[in-house]
Formats: sequence, C-alpha cells, structure tokens
Amino acid sequence: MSRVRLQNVSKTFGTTTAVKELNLTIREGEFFTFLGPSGCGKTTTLRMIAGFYYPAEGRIWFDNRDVTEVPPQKRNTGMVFQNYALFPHMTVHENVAFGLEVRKISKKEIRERVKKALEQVRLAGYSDRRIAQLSGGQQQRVALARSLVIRPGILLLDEPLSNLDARLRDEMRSEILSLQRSLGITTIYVTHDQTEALSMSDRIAVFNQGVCQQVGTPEEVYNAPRNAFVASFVGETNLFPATVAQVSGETVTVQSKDHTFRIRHKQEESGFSVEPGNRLFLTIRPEGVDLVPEAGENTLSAKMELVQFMGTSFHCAARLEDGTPLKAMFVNRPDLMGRLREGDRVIFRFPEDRLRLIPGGDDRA
Amino acid sequence: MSRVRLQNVSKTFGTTTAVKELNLTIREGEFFTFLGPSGCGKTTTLRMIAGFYYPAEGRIWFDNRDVTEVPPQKRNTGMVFQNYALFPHMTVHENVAFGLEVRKISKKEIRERVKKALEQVRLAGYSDRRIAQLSGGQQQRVALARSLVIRPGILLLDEPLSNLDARLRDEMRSEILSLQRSLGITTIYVTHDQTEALSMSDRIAVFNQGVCQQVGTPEEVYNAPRNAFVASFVGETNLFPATVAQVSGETVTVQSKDHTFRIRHKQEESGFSVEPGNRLFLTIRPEGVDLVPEAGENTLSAKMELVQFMGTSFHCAARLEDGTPLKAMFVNRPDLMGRLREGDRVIFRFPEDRLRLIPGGDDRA
Amino acid sequence: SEPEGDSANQDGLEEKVVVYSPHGKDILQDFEKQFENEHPNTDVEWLDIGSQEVLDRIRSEKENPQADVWWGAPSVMFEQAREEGLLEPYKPKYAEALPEDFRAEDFSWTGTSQTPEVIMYNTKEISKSEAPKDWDDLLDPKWKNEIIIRYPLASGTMRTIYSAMIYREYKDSKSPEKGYEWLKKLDANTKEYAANPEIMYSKVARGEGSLSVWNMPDTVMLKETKNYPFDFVIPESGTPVLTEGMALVKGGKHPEAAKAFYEFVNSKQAAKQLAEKYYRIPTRTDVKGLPAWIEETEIKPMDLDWKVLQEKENEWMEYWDQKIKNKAKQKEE
Amino acid sequence: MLNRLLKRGWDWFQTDRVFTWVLLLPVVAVLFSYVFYPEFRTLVESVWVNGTFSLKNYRLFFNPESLANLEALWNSVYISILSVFLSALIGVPLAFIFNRYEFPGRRFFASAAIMPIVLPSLVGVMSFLFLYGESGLVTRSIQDLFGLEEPPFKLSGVSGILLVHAYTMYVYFYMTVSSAVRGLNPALEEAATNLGAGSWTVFRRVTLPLLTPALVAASLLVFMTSMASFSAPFLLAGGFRVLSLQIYFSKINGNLDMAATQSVILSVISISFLLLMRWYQGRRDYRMMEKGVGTHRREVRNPWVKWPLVATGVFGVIILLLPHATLFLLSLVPEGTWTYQTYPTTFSFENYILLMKDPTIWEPVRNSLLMATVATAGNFLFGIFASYVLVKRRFRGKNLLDILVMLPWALPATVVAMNMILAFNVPTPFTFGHVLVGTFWILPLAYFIRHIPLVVRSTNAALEQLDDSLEEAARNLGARWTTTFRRVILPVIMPGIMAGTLLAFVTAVGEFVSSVMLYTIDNRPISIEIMNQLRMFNLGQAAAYAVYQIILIAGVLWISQRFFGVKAQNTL
Ligand SMILES: Nc1ncnc2c1ncn2[C@@H]1O[C@H](COP(=O)(O)OP(=O)(O)OP(=O)(O)O)[C@@H](O)[C@H]1O
Ligand SMILES: Nc1ncnc2c1ncn2[C@@H]1O[C@H](COP(=O)(O)OP(=O)(O)OP(=O)(O)O)[C@@H](O)[C@H]1O
Ligand SMILES: [Fe+3]
Ligand SMILES: [Mg+2]
Ligand SMILES: [Mg+2]
Repeated sequence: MSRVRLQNVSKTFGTTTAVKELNLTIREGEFFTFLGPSGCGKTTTLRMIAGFYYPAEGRIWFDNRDVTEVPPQKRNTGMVFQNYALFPHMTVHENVAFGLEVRKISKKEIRERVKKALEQVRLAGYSDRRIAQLSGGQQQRVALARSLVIRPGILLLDEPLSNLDARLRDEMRSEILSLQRSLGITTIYVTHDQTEALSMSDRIAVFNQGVCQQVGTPEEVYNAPRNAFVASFVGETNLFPATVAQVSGETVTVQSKDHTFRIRHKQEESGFSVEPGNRLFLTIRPEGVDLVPEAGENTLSAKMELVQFMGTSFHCAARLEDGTPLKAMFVNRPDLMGRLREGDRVIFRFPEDRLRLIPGGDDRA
Repeated sequence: MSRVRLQNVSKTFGTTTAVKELNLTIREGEFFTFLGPSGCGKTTTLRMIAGFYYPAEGRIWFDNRDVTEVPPQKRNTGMVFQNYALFPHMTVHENVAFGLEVRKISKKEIRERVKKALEQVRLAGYSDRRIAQLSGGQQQRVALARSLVIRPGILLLDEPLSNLDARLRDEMRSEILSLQRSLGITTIYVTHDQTEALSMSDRIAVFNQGVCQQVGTPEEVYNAPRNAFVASFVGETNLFPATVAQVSGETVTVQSKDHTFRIRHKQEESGFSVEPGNRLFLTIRPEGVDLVPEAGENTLSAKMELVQFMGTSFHCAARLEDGTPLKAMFVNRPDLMGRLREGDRVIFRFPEDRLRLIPGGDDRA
Repeated sequence: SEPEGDSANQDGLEEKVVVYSPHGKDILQDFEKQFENEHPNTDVEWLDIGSQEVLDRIRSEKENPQADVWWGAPSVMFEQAREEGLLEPYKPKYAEALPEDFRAEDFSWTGTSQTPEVIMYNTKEISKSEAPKDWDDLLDPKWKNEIIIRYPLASGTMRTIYSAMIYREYKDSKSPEKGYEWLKKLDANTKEYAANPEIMYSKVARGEGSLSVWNMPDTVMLKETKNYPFDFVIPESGTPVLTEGMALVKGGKHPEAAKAFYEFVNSKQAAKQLAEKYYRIPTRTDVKGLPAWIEETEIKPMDLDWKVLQEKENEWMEYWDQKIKNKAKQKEE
Repeated sequence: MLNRLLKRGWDWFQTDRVFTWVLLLPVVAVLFSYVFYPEFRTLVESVWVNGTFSLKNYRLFFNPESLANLEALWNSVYISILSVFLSALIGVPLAFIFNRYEFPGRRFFASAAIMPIVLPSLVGVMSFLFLYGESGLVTRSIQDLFGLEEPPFKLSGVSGILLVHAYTMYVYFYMTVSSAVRGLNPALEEAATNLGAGSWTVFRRVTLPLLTPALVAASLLVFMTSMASFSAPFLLAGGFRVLSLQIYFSKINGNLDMAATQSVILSVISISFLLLMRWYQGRRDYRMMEKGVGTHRREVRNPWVKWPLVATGVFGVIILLLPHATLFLLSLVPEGTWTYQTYPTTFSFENYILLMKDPTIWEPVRNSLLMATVATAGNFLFGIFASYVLVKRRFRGKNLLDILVMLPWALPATVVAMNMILAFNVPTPFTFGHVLVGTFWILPLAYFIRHIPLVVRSTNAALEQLDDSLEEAARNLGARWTTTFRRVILPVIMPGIMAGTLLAFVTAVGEFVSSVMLYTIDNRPISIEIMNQLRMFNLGQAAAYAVYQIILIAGVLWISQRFFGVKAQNTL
C-alpha cells in the first residue's frame, strides 16, 4: 500500500524512445490504469516499476524510498503477467506458496495464508490441481492470488484479461475490481481496451508514443479529453475541425464547414479559453447524437449508410451531405426498429450540452 | 454462391453427441452465423460442411447436389480457420496462390487474381512478406484472401476473430462484412461472441449442446428469444419466473413474487399463447429498464449496488428488496452523472413494451 | 638363466606392469595368471590391440608412457620404434640362446617367436593334392575368384607377404616392376579384400572363396581349436618368416616388473607352452620337446633383407594401393 | 562505508549484464579448452611442418598424381549424401505410418523402430554380414528357396556400406520427423485440402516443406555420422577408401601431419555442410504460428491406403529387428560349430557361461557405465548452463558460441579423437598441467565433448519454449536468481534436458569410434571388449557380449521412459 512516484522517467531501447519524461504520482490504494495503443510504452513503464528495466533517466519512488536501482526481488511488488506466468510444474498451492517460501516464512503460516488467498479469489477447493487443469479464468485468479499472498505494496497487472474471451473477461473485471476494493491495495493496471479502463479505474493515464497525454478519472478522460488523441482513442467519437465564430459567456458559436453550432463551453472544466478565430476541434460522442424529425438549431441532414444491431444498441454510420462520415448510437428500443434503415435520409441533432471543443485544430486535419 | 441445406444431420464422437438432428437451410448470399457456448457443436457442424467430418446421419446439400460424402477438396468451399492456418513456409503471395495452382490455372491468371484478392483485403503491397512478418489482423486478411481467391461457393469462417484484440476485432468485423456484402458470397460464420453475431449476421442459429435452439435475424433472436437459453445467452438479460394472472387481448398481467406487471404479448410475434395459471419467464433487457422519480405501474424499488462507467453508457447492478439482482443500462448523458450513485435507493420502471414473456418457467428456477 | 620366482626378487618389483600386446585375450590372460602366481604382489595389466595400434599408442603416449612392455609385433615395427627412440634397450638373461637375427643390435627388442607365412585353403573345397604348392601357383587362372585376401594395408602379415613378393625380384634387379606385375596377377585372381581377419576366415570357411594367404600359427589354431575346415601349404620356394618381438617401452613407469615379465614370458617353459598351446615357434634355440608339427614341418625361410623391406614397404604398398588394387576388376567392368 | 561499498558491489554483480558474463565465463572456458583448442591444435599440426609454416600437406592431399586422398574425400562425400537420402527414404515413411495411423500394436512398433540405435556398430555390421553377406542367412535362404546357382546378392563394397548406414542412421530421421509430425498443426493440411489440393499435393507442398527443420536436423546428423563412419567401411569395403579410414590409417602409420591435414579437411567439409543446412533452413519460415491449437488425428481414412501402409511399416520394423535377432542367434552358437555350415545346428548358452566365468567380464561394463555417467553428468551440467546463456541472455558473439557448441557434431568422432590426442598428449593449462592421453579421463572427456551439442540442443528446445515471464514472475515474487533457477527454470525444462542426456548416455555406453583411438587399460569400454573378442575370433562370445550391451542400453531407455517419463524420441 504505497504511493508510487515517477519523476521525469525516460527509457530508450537503442534508438527508439519507449517512454519519455514521464511524471506521475499514483496514490495509495488507488486503482490506476495505463491506457494506450500498442507500443505506446505501457508495459515498459510497468516493468520499470517492477524493476525489470532500469530507467535511462529519472527516478522512481515508492513512498519516500528511491527504488530506481533496487533489483526486482527486493521491491515487494506483485505482478500479474499477461500470460499469467504460472509455474507449470507446481500445483496451485505451490504456485501461491512460492513467494512465501522464498521469504522463509514458517510452513504453518504459509499454509494459512495460501488458504486465505485462495479463498479470496474463490479457488478454495483447487489447491492440489495442476495448472494445466485450470480454465483461463481460474489461472488468472491463481496468478492474482500468487501476487496478493505476498502482501505486495503495489499490485501490477499487465493486460491480464486480453487472452480471455468476452464473457470471461467481463466476469474477471468485476472480480479483480472487488478484490482490489476490499484489500485497498495500490494497483496499476495496463490495458489497451478503453472499456476496461473506463469501467475499472479510479484514474487513468492515457499514453501515446511514450508520452502521457492525460491523467484523470474515467469521466474526465471520456467527457473532457485534453486533446484529439485522447478524444478519439478513448471511446468512439466524431471529430470535426472548426473555427470559433463568436463567444458570449459560456455559449460559443463555431463554424465547421457550412454548419454553425452553438456550444456550451466552460473554461474551468476544459482548462482552456476560446476566442473568436481560434481553430479547434468540435466533437460529439456517437451516443450524444439525437435523431429528430425535422431540422432546427444544431441539426444536420445525413444519409444512413450502415446500421449495426449490437443487442443493447444500434450503431449507425451516416454520411453528411458534404461527405463527412458521422457515427451515432441509439439504445435498442422497439420503436427505433422501423426508423433506422440503411439508405434513409435522416436529420441528426447535436445537443449543445453534448458538443465539446478540443484544442489543436491547427495541427490535425 | 450456393444454398446449403443440412437435412437431419447428426454427428457423434464415441459416446458424445456433438450435433443432433440438425435441420438448416442457409440461403444464397446470406451471412449466416452459428452462435453458441463452447463445445456446443458449432465447429463440428462447420467441419461437416467443409467435408472434414462425415455426418453419422443425415445429408448435406449444396444447391441440389448431395455432398454428404464428397471429399473436402472437391467441395469448393473456402475456409478461414480460427488460427488462420497460413502456410508459414510460403510468402503471402504463395499462400494466396496455392488454391489456384492446385487448380492448374495459368501463371498469368494466378498473378492477376492474387493481386486482385490482395487488393480486396487491402494488402496490395504485402505479397512478398513472410507470414511471420504480419500482424494478427493482416494474417487474418491473408487467410480471407486465400479462401476468396478460389471463388468458393461457400465461405466458412471458424471464430476468425477470437485471437484478436478488441480494437482490431472491431475493424476486422467491418472489413469481413463489407467484403462479404460486396461479393455476395454465401458465408457461414462461427462464433461464441454474441455482439459479433448480432452485428454481422443476416441470420443466426443459436446452438446449445448440439441442438439448434433458434434460427432468426439478430433482432428476432435478441428481442424475441424462443427460450430462456437463447434469452440469456444472447445479450445480458433479467429473467424472473412468473405466473400469468390475467389475459385480456394483447395485455397480459403476470405475477412475479410480490410484483404484478402488465405486458403487451402478441401471439403472432412470440409464437405461443398464454393462459392464466401458466408458469413462464418474464424478461427485460438491461437497456429496457427505466429510471423514474416515483413509483407507479410496473415499478420496483431497488438499491444501486455497482455503477460502472463504460464510456457510452453506465452499467448498473441493483438489488430488489427481496434480494433479486437486477441489471440496468443507461446511455451516458451528462445529466445522469449525478443520479447514479452506488448505495442509493432508486425506482425502476419496466415499460410494458419492453417486457417479454418466455415459455419454460416450469423447468428452470 | 631362468627367471627366478623367489621372494628375494619380488621386493624389487613394482605393484604392477602394463603390457601392450596383440596376442589376444587367451594368451594374455593365461600368462597374466601364471606371472601373478609367481609374483603375487605385482598386478599384470594388458591392453589387447593390433600391433600397428601398439606402435601408434606408444608414439601418442610418448610424453606420458602408459605401457611398460610391448609384447608381439613383427620385427620391422620394432625397428621403426627403435629409430623413433621409443624403446628401452634391455639385454635379457637368455641372450646367448638367441641367434643374432632375432634381436636388435642394441637389444632394443628381441625376438620371441617365428611366424612363417603360408597358403591357407578350405579343405571342404580343395583337397591337399589340388592345393597350390607355391606362391606362383596362386596366379593360375583356375583360382580366379577363389582367393580372399585380408586387406593388406592394415595388416602387418599381409604387408610382409606382399613386400616379400616384390623383394624376390627387387633383390637382383633393384626394380619393383616385376613384383608389381606379380601382384597385378594376384589381384586379378582375388575375389575380395576382407576388412579384417575374422571376415576373411568366415568367407573362406563358407566357401565364398577357397584360398588365402596367412600366417601359420593362426591357421593352425583355427583348425585345431575352432574347428575351421582349414589347412595350409608352406610354399616350396620358401616363405617369409616373420620374427615376432618384444621390447621395453622407454620411460615405462614400472621398469623392474617389466623386466621380470619380459624374462618370464620368454622362459623355456613359457616358450614351450606357447608352442604347444598357441602354435608359436620359439626363437630360442634351447627349447626342447617342441610339438611334432614344429619339428616335422619343413620351413624354408625366404631370404629377405628386413632393412630394405622396412625402407621400401610404404612406397611399395602405396603403389599397390593406388595402381594395382582392384584394377583387374575395374577393367572387366 | 565498506559495507555500503560491498553492497554496491554485490548489486553491481547482480545486474544483468555482469551476471551474464559471470554465467558465460565457464561456458566459454570449456568450449575454448575442449572444443576450440584441440581443433586449433590439429590445424597447427597440419601446417606446421618441421618447425615452419608450410602447406606441403595440403599440396600432398590435393596432389593430382596420387589420387588416394581425393578419392577418399569424394567417396566420403558421396556416400554420406547417399546415406542421407537412403535414411530419409526409410525414416520418413516409417515416422508417418507410426504417427499418423492408429492400429493395434502401434506403440510397440513405434518404439521398436528406434532399436537400431542400441545396436553396437561393430557387431552390428558383423550381424549384417551374417544376414546378407554372400553366405548370409537371408542370402542362403533365398538361394536355397529358389534353387539358385549364384547367391542372389551380396553385401559388400559401397552398397554394403550404404545399406548399413541407411539401417543405422534412419533412426535420426525417424526420431526428428516423428516429433515434427506430432507437432504439425493439422489445420494446415486441412486448409490445403479445403483449397482443393489432393492428398499427394498436400503432402508435397505443405506437409513435407513444414518438416524441413526436422529433415535438416536429421540430414545433418546422418551426414556427419556417415562422414565419420568407421566400422561399416572398415569391415565391409575391403580396400574402399573413405576419409575417416584414411585418417585412421595415416595415424597408425605414424603420419601424424597427414592425419591432421585430413582431419582439417574433413572438418571443413562438415562445417560447410552445417552452414549450408543452416542457410537453407533460414531461407524460409517454418514456425508454426500457434502451438498445439486443435491438434487432433484426422478422421477420414481410406482403409485401402491405411492397411497396406501399416503392413509395410510393421514388416519394415521386423526387418529392422533382424540384426538384433541374428546377434542373439550368434550368441547361442557354440564356438566352432558354425564355420562352413550353411545354417547353425547346435545351440547352447555356452558363450554366456564362458563369459560369466571370465573374472574380468564386468570390468568393461563397469567402465562403460562409469565413464558414460561421468561424461553425461558433465554434459548435463554444461548443457544447462550453456543453453541458458545461449537462449536467455543477450551478448555479443553469440553466433560464434553457437557454432562452437555445434562443432563437435560437425566433426566426426575420428577427428575429435585425433584433435584430443594432438592437444592433450602434452601438458596444457586446460588439463591443469597434466597429460591426458593415456589416462582414464581422456575417454570421458571425449564422450563429453562429443555429446555437447546433443544435450545443449535438446535443452535449447526446452528453454525456447520456456516463457521469459516465468523467470520474471519468480523474481517479482522475491526469489533470487539462484532460487529462481533451481525452483522454476530447472524443473520446467527438465524433460528436455533429460531426453538429451539420456541419448548422450546411451550413445556414450556404446561409443566405439573415438574409444578405439583413446582407450587405455583402465578404461576399456564394452565396445572395445567386443572388438577384442572379435580379434580373437570368439564370434559367439562377442555376440553374447553385444547382446548384453543391447539389453543394458534398452534397459536404460526403458527405465527412463517408464519411471521418469523421458522420451528419447523427443530429443532432437
Ligand atoms: N526489449 C525491447 N527492446 C527494444 N525495443 C523495445 C523493447 N521493449 C519495448 N520496446 C519498444 O518500446 C516501445 C514501447 O513498448 P511497450 O512494450 O512498452 O509497449 P506497450 O504499450 O506495452 O504495447 P502493447 O500494448 O503492444 O503491449 C515499442 O515501440 C517497442 O517496440
Ligand atoms: N474429434 C473429436 N473427438 C471427440 N470429441 C469431439 C471431437 N470434436 C469435437 N468433439 C466434442 O464434440 C462437442 C462439440 O465440439 P465442437 O468443437 O463442435 O464445439 P464448438 O461449438 O466449436 O466449441 P468451441 O466454441 O469451444 O470451439 C464437444 O463436446 C467436443 O468435446
Ligand atoms: Fe560406424
Ligand atoms: Mg505491453
Ligand atoms: Mg469450435
């Protein structure tokens, strides 16, 4: 249960910079997620925390201890590997006991603590099973128990769910979460799956190309992305380059191509102010888009190109008159069924409280 | 582009019956999905169609040709294997060309057709790559190109996306779909992922334990499940045992534990009629549940236990007063944020057009 | 002159003596036992390897000699070893009983037995009267494909026979050509070159061929103790008689025991025993009561200059190997 | 202060790069002393004539006037290449039949097919002669059966050598291809079928190419072994010249320079072949994308294909076991009762009894077991460390080290022995100032060197499958490297190591070629004892001894498979 602090940490492999000038503080007991596309440096950062890599620059602190050069076996972190890395030649019990035996803890205590750990992950009856006899989800839980039993200061999880099928993944998410909550252990979770990150984390750090783009709660990251990358990586979104036409109090009028939109923009929320003439991005999430019977303020006419039924919802891909694609999502309601037809011409509305402005329209098209 | 007909097909391995008395017709040009839990016989059925297994009983027809005992190489089906089964010792080009070379097609034509197939799957520049140099998604597309280039009558896909990560899977779904649409090739798709099945298929066959439970469009299967298994396997649902209290026209009143609900029930839609005293299931999808300020008809009071932010939506787990768990889902709207708090007592409404009756309440608790 | 097996002698002996010898397990074990009976504190260890290999080993182990005694090999080989400085001169007690031909000048080696080379034949296939009487008879076309010969390059016996055949003419003409001619004709009659003696025996015994040339002691031994249908003819015109020798290895670690063993296996009794049991004709002139076959068999030794043989052998054999061997067959094909 | 410094030092010692070198040092030392140095000494010997550098020996070797050496070289090479093809011709189909078809007794025949590996080379060839020679049992039987004037065939010369080679060496193909076939992803073949390929096309275009790594490994082994083959040409081919024999003869004729030169040339050829094969395999990818997904025996089988194939396989194995049977038969024939007779008539256990009476009979057995144990224990330890460093650690010069490890395979046993004699008949620092030639230790050392590649390779295979994260997981749980190694890495890769060690042990027990050049009184192994029995024309006793040896080796194989689950078949 430690606080982890990364202070200006960089790591290079040969010529590629995997992590660049990273500053992060992970609070005690927090469930913290590293989210980012493949190759953005998540694993590298995690491995630096575990001690498998040494940073090229910068320092790593656990509470007030500088661990930058402490070898992995002395850091007291518990790591759950993507492929679990269970010892195939040991039983479930032996796997979980390993970390304790290494610590020269008495036989009796080991037995008790292993028992308790297995109960925590709901595998009480499995202690004599061999690893090969377990399902993926059970293996995952053994891996979890193995790292929890040593009472690590920090729990590190590297995409632990990416090998599981959809159903099992859902189950395991809840389990990890409830376990973490009940133990209150500082947890760092690596994933490239935004749903996972959003649904589990206290806070998320979004990475891209070795650089941390934004740190914040799931809602902050999703609803108030700091930049275009975060907006488009975390959840699906519609992103239009736009120019500020007019600012009056919290209401901003922007021009995007032929269309004019009114938006509510609070500086204290988004962290930046706008002035007429600013080039920036206008975004709206697919689920923010409304389907209305007739044109009005903030409406657009579009052609429905693809309607995908996803069970709980319909995902629609439409195209505006000027050819810009637009994504919209509607919850599955019986009355919608008839109204969403591929090829139809429809009118969408962008409610002003669902529209957002994001800086950076100059750089990106 | 053939029609596939399975006529009373059964297949046993030793003592286990993998597929039992299966009758199915897959229409020309259709995207047809086999959906079901692990071990339910999906792969077995697919392999019988491909000719790798011979059915123990029953016959298989392609159009009007009985292919039951035709060896696999003479069926002209294109199969994409779960692990792609690309030939590691051949380049991308050689892999794709293999099926054509076997058909003794001229060098020149092969070159052209392979080129075209690779363009179709957007791998034009990759023809000289080794298989090991491709990413998972690229491999998948090579496998697709390899089966498409021989212009198969039927395309068979065995969980082709199950090894990919979430993002890639989403992309590949659209690609497979648009390719299939543009070629109009009869396609049979095996999956255990319901989202995949729902979003891609023209029609779905839901399997359980070797028996086909329901065949229908995604909407039919999701909104009008034939039985409790289909209801709970395809999408998340709330399922309550209930007893019919009163039937008046299309409106049915049922009793579930202490609660009385009014439901609209059309016989022609659901395929069965109800009478007072019938024991059956009452279901409502999480996204059908409404959050209302105060009690009224079809309302229930519950305690919010877990609120998960999923980006586009909030997933809630609540518990009714009698302890029954209830799942609800709400689209992410800024105004909801404050209203969904873990631990709160809330009132849910089950709109009568979102409630459904499913036969079979006697057998299952 | 007899080695004394008394206790006074024993004290001076080392705890063991190492013997390299091609004489084979039977002889070696026999004499090991006898020697150890007399010298219970000395252990005889022996390595049973081909004579050529003995030489090779003693050469390889020059820096760290493992052997004390080298027992058995044609004198030519001992000469070679002597020139390379591998041997320790030792004048045995019975030196007077040894004709001068049967030892090195400096007693680096001494002869132990004589080995006449013979024509060996299968008695099931050929009767005594039919059998060739002399070397030249082997060239008779009627023996075509009847002769099996042990591949000569690796065999001391065969090398000696072949060299002797060349030397017969070389002696006068100083040119090996005639000899080569002779060997060419023999090669034409030869059915096969067998890789080792055992294969040669079994081929002759089973009638794959019916004739060979080999040494007398082995032939007698096969006939008498192993039941092979063999007999031999001693060529009328004379035959090469090899001197089998014995020597001490230079730098051997057990010199006293080595000398004791040296004397022991050349004692009169031992010589007699070797003659009776193992068909070896002794070099010592003072051994009495030898078996009948030695006394009766009339051996006419071929007149050979071993010095010349030793000098020329490699050259001649190489020529045979490259220019003569299997040439007749290749022509046929 | 000092404490801090010490701790600093200890931490530095434990950093990965430093630790890699700590592990590397002994490995490099051993390879340098016992592999590189001897080979280097031989090279020096071949060019250092009378105290100056000279290529005289090489000129002699390639002298167009005397073609003996060139002829030997050519013979060796073409016989080796033909041996590779013939062995493949037997081994590959057998591997397929026994791994692809299910029939009663499959397991028995599948294991029986590796029996030639337990046949001692020398007596093996002898029993071949007794079977297929001009007056052999099979030959005579056929002759009598059909009333032929002339024997229908005879075993001699090149065809004889090839037959023996094919017989003894097909096992390499059988073993490697067997495990490859078992690991083959059936989906690949199904995919080909699905694309319209008939079974022959599938085999030719997909199955066979995917076996390339297995075929390459086996080809290498067979090529090396037949380049080095000694007994077969020695016993069968009369005056036929091959390089391994030339080396032997040069050596025993005292022409050490020439022997060294011939050794160097043989090494060059073998290493070239090794590199050629590596290059060939490296051209393409054969890695199966996913291991073990959906492996299942294919269902549809044509009985008209299956049963004739199975019959062929079973018949083949019976033929393959004939030499063993012959040896047994020979061992029952009392001395002197089967000389000119066509068939043996009397049988008894006389040979066994005679052997038993011999007080020294168990000495060679003990020697062989002891030396094989010592050598294999060395291989075991060395194999683990070398393989760990090679697979799991990164450092410069890895490729070179890899080749050094493979070198003892690329060199025929004759050459290895030759190298050792040249290197160690004088005191060297590598032998702690002792002369090794002529001592007990030279043979175990030779066995050790010979089998380095075998153990390292099979350990490599196991280690490559070992996920790096296991090691990391253990360290993350607080284990030091030593603990990690002992508790996690070692147990996981043990089956792989054991398989290699077992094969090394078995081969060491039966080793002949380098033994014959290096043994001494104290360490005379079984194979030499058999040779000596043969030299004394005690054919029956030699056979009886060989039967002991076969039983011994087969016993070791059986015990390790039965009780330790180690399968020698899976080694390569
Ligand atoms: N050991 C290494 N040697 C060289 N480059 C490396 C090494 N490890 C990582 N990299 C590079 O550093 C960058 C970051 O890698 P990292 O493994 O941290 O990515 P990641 O965010 O975990 O991606 P993924 O989601 O695919 O696991 C990548 O460009 C990668 O290629
Ligand atoms: N070759 C076989 N031999 C024996 N049983 C088999 C074989 N193939 C399948 N089965 C059994 O038949 C049943 C159906 O298997 P099938 O492979 O069709 O399942 P599936 O629906 O594809 O499952 P999954 O989603 O896990 O791939 C299972 O119980 C399986 O164990
Ligand atoms: Fe051999
Ligand atoms: Mg990663
Ligand atoms: Mg399946």
